[in-house]
Amino acid sequence: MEIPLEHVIGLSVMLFAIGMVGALTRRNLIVILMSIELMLNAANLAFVGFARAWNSVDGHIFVLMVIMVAAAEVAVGLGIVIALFRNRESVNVEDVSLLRW
Amino acid sequence: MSAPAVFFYLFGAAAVISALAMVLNVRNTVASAMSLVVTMIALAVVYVVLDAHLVAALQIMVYAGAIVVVFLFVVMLLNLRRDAFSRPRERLTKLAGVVFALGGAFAFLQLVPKSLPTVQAIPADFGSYAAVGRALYHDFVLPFEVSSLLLLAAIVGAVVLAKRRIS
Amino acid sequence: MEALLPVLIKTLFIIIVAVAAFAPVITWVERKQSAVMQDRIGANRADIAGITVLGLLHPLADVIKLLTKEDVVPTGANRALHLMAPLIAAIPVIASFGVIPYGGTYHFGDTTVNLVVADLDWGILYIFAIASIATYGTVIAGWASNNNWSLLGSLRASAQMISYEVTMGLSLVGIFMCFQTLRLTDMGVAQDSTFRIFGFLEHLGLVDSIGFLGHLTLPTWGIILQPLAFVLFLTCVMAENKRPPFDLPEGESEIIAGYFLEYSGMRFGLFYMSEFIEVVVIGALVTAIFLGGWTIPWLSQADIIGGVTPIFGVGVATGLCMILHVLTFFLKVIIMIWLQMQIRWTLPRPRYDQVMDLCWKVMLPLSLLNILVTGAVILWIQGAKA
Amino acid sequence: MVETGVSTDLLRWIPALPLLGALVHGVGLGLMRRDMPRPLVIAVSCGAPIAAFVVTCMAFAQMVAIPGEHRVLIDEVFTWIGSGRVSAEMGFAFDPLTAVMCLIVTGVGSLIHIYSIGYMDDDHRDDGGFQRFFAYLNLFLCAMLLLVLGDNLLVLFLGWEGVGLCSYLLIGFWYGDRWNAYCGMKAFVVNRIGDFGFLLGIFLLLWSLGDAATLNFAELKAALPRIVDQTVAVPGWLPGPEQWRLTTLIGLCFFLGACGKSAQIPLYTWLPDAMAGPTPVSALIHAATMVTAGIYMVCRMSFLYVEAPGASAVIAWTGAATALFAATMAIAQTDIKKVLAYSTISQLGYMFIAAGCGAYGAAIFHVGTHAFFKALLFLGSGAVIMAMHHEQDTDKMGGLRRWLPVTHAVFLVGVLAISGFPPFSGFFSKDSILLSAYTAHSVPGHQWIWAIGVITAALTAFYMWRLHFRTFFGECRADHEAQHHIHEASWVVLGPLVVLAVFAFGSGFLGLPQIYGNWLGVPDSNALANFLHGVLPHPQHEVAESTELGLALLAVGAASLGTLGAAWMYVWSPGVPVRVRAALGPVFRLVEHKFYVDEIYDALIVRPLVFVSDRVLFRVIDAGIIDGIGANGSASAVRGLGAHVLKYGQSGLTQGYLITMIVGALAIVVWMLR
Repeated sequence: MEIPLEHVIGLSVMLFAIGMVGALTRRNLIVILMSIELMLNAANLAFVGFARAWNSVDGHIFVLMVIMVAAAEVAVGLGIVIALFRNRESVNVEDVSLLRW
Repeated sequence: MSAPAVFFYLFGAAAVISALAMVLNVRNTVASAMSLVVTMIALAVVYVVLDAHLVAALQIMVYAGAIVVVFLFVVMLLNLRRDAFSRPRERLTKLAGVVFALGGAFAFLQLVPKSLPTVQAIPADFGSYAAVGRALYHDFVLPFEVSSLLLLAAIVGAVVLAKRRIS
Repeated sequence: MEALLPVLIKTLFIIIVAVAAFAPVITWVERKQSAVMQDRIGANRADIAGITVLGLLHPLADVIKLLTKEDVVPTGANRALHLMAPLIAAIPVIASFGVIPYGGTYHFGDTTVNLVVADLDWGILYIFAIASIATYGTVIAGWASNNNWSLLGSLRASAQMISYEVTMGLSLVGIFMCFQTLRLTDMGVAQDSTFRIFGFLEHLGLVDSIGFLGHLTLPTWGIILQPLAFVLFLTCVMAENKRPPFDLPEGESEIIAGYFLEYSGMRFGLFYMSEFIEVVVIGALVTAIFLGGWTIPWLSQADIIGGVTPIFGVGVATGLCMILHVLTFFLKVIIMIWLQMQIRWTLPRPRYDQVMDLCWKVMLPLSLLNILVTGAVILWIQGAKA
Repeated sequence: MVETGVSTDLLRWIPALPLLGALVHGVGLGLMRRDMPRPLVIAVSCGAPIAAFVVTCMAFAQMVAIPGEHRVLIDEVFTWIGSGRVSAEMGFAFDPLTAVMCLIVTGVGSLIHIYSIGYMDDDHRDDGGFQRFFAYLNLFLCAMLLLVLGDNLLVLFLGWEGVGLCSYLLIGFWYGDRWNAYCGMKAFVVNRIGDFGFLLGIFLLLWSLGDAATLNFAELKAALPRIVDQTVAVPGWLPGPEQWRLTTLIGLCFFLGACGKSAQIPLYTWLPDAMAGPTPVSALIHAATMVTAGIYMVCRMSFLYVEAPGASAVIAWTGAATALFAATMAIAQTDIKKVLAYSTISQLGYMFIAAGCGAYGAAIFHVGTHAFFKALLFLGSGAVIMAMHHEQDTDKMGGLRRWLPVTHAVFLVGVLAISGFPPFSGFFSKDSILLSAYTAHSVPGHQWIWAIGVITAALTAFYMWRLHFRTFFGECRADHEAQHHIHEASWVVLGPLVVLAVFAFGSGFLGLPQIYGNWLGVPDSNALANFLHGVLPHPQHEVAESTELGLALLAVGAASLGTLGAAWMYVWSPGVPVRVRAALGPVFRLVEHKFYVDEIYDALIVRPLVFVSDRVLFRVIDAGIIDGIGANGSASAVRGLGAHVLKYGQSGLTQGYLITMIVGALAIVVWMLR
């Protein structure tokens, strides 16, 4: 293993930051969801990196759990997007502000 | 530099570039999704380099093979040809988002490396389906079982949300 | 890096045999077989200087025709994705050959030869992963064409493919439990033996001795240990391939040609070829998992080498064995291809909802039941052993 | 365990059987929402105490078979509370003291259960009254048995509270009348005051024992020498020296509990009102068993009181005061059950005299004989009340012996017994108490206590005979219609009466003093005292036979005096009472109104308490501060905050929320990396 953990975590942080920028700045709900997936992936990468560094497969278990949560999140999230689109003809996150004061 | 390292940096860079492409492509949602797929696959290669074979396979199977396909499916179902929104958005939020994300990342990269452990030696079967499975079905069997409940709830929720109400 | 050369040789071999040789021939086989089944003559026109060779020159003519046709990109289409889609469809299919063994492991003195490009520990997971990537080809193709029929085809394809992937994975769990491995070469080795049909009577202590019945044996092939899994898996991979009777994404009578409606020339050819290559892949995969792979029933590798060595020496014996195995493997693949052709030309295309119902309401429960029963039987046998 | 006994699984069944009966009834009523058929109710509810009685007899036989001084059966069921140094077992011990109590409780209890079948027969309310009554009665029996069987203070306390609860439930059994419900509440609240003292005693004991803290009686007994010499400083307004012996303080705390449960001054006021319950309840709970729990407890803790002479003196004097005071009040009562209630208080006073004078055996002896004759009197009065169609006022009775010969006969036995005529049981038990008071040199003024006892004996004879004459002799004062319906009760009612009458007559011979035994040629005639010898401390002093005989003669003379007075006033010259009443005037009114004690309590304690509770605790603290500022105030503060300030955080911008979340997460990360 010649790849230092710093580089793995660095890559993870970069991906996470990119995902966060996407989640914070894009208006398309679907893209926001994809950005969140990207953030989850960044977390997974960190888990895998740490698992490798500490010689423990627990990190891999966590990744499996995260993947599972991501699948559930996408199922529900996209269900919401479809319901939203059906009601408002839009997937623009700024159109969803009905509960604004 | 050895082959694994080459793969790591090559596909790490690919992941970053495709992630940027996903976020910065404001015209085409499908292209964003395809960029995300590329990120996923690149990450899968990185996982292989990091000896996480099972995770790599599942990464492609679940993320690339199912999750992003569902994204694409929804985009097509809603027939979102152009990702063009008329109203100008709140610029402050946008700015704050970029600042926080990049500032946080920068701070993290400054702070984290100081406290990282050194990489240990690993057994030959590290990350194989056998090793992960052993952990999953022995030590983590309860979380594993409970996660099935979460998935069930997600299935029911998705069906209820997306089902057309028949009046 | 010293291992690179054998890998290259093996890769070239499989590509030449499976992609370059098998696939074109299969197009001819399909025409001829359908003709036979429908009481026609079939392709017989293409000739070089009057020699038709039973129409075997047709694939050649097709290739030339496709290569010379205009490559149309429709107005309003997403050009990059449109051009990329056929490649995304074709490459994973070809990459699947990487882990499929077409022969066992042979020892020539110090040199060890194993006839598989990449002997991955998680070989079947690799196949699953690759198969899930292939979905993008069709999905992107339909989207990028900017055509409603194509889009409908894509929608159908994506839903159908991810649905059948679930059952495909679950149907093989019983096999994993039987062979206790995900490595395809290990599965081949595991199938290179026999079991006594009535041995379980003795094993479970139901009778003291089974007498002459003990001579009745069967090969430990997947299809014999897991017949239901075989049916489920074959159905699923054929549905993945989107050939009739699962050709809903094309559905000529409903949505013209579905996702590749707007393709022409060699890009259309790539879609077309990838289907036929996948037929070969399916044949090879089913052979490797269910039909004993390269093994010869009732004649294990040790038997062959042991039997021939006294006459020709160990080197020749091993080589002979290797050649026999490779031939056996491809013979089985050919049988499986023939079976797929039979199915393709026998069954009509069902309605789309029927296809989805078959997956979610019939095959998925059956695959789960198969896992349950397999697990119960294995536990029972282990309990009897203990 | 300090003192090990013979282990057995038998004891747990004694309280368990009545509990089972109560559960069957309760679950039947609660779940099925309808009455079970009466024969089934009767079978279950009467079967339970009879079975418990049989088990008790078996345990008794088993215990008697044990050789040696310390005869005790032990049944540790499970560890109820295990908390560091102190642990409380759900454990039972069966020694001679418990045996006597257990036999009384299950024996008299069984008879009263049978009697209740007849007494409650006309209860046809639609709230499952009949079954409910027996459920309560069985539950009471279970609690009472826990009380006497428990081998530690906590189980005893559990039974103590359990009998209090059942008493409350049964006093207010006919809750349709608000007065009955009020009486139940009064009994409960007054008992709580006593329980407070009891709990203080337990805590003091636990605290003072330190490392040796325990609740088990045997262990307490062994550990007691550790604290015998300790003293505590007490507030200056308390009488006596500035430093009290710790044992005295603890003993007084326990005695406060006993005061509440056994209706002694100052906490006796609940018992007369407890007569609002059905008569079998009065007989079982408020005469025979529950009210003697205080005596039992003092006897159980006798090892402590031996070391607390101050507390013992207080007990003796309280008992004497109560005996006299209650007897005077009983004189002027016309309600048949009220007379018996005050009589009970007075007799309990006798028992405390004995306990205070160190004659614990005599106290338990009187508990036993009193259980029989007082149960007999109550049940007899119940038979009268049934005959008179729930008329309890003796002003409307008279001459009943004509219609109720059997009842009259058994009632007469009871009156003779309580008046202390030889050879009825009351004579022997009362006599031994008076003897103990006479000889108890450790109690200051013990002669005066003896004198009070003799006067009370005369008063007792007077009011009991008064009651008897007014009920069974003379002309019937009920109206003609009512007279027409007077009839003797069924044998379900009379049977238990006859059995009790036999015991009321004969139970005294169980504790026959040796001097009479010598006459009859019986060696060791005082069987009860010998039986209890190993458990209870006993007075050492000897008196001359002549003194003993003289004292007995004096007591009998006093009783005869009272009897003759009653006969003179109510049989021979019926005009005398009116003249006496006129002559005494205000004094008589004072007695008739029970010395206005209830009114004084009401004015001094209840009203101020109610005032403080209502005006200060309820209106100011509860409604004003807790509800107003606490609950409603915080709610309206949150609402106002949300309506005017926090709502602007609800921007409707999903990504704004996301930023907030990220800022929070970053803050946490920074704080952790700090």
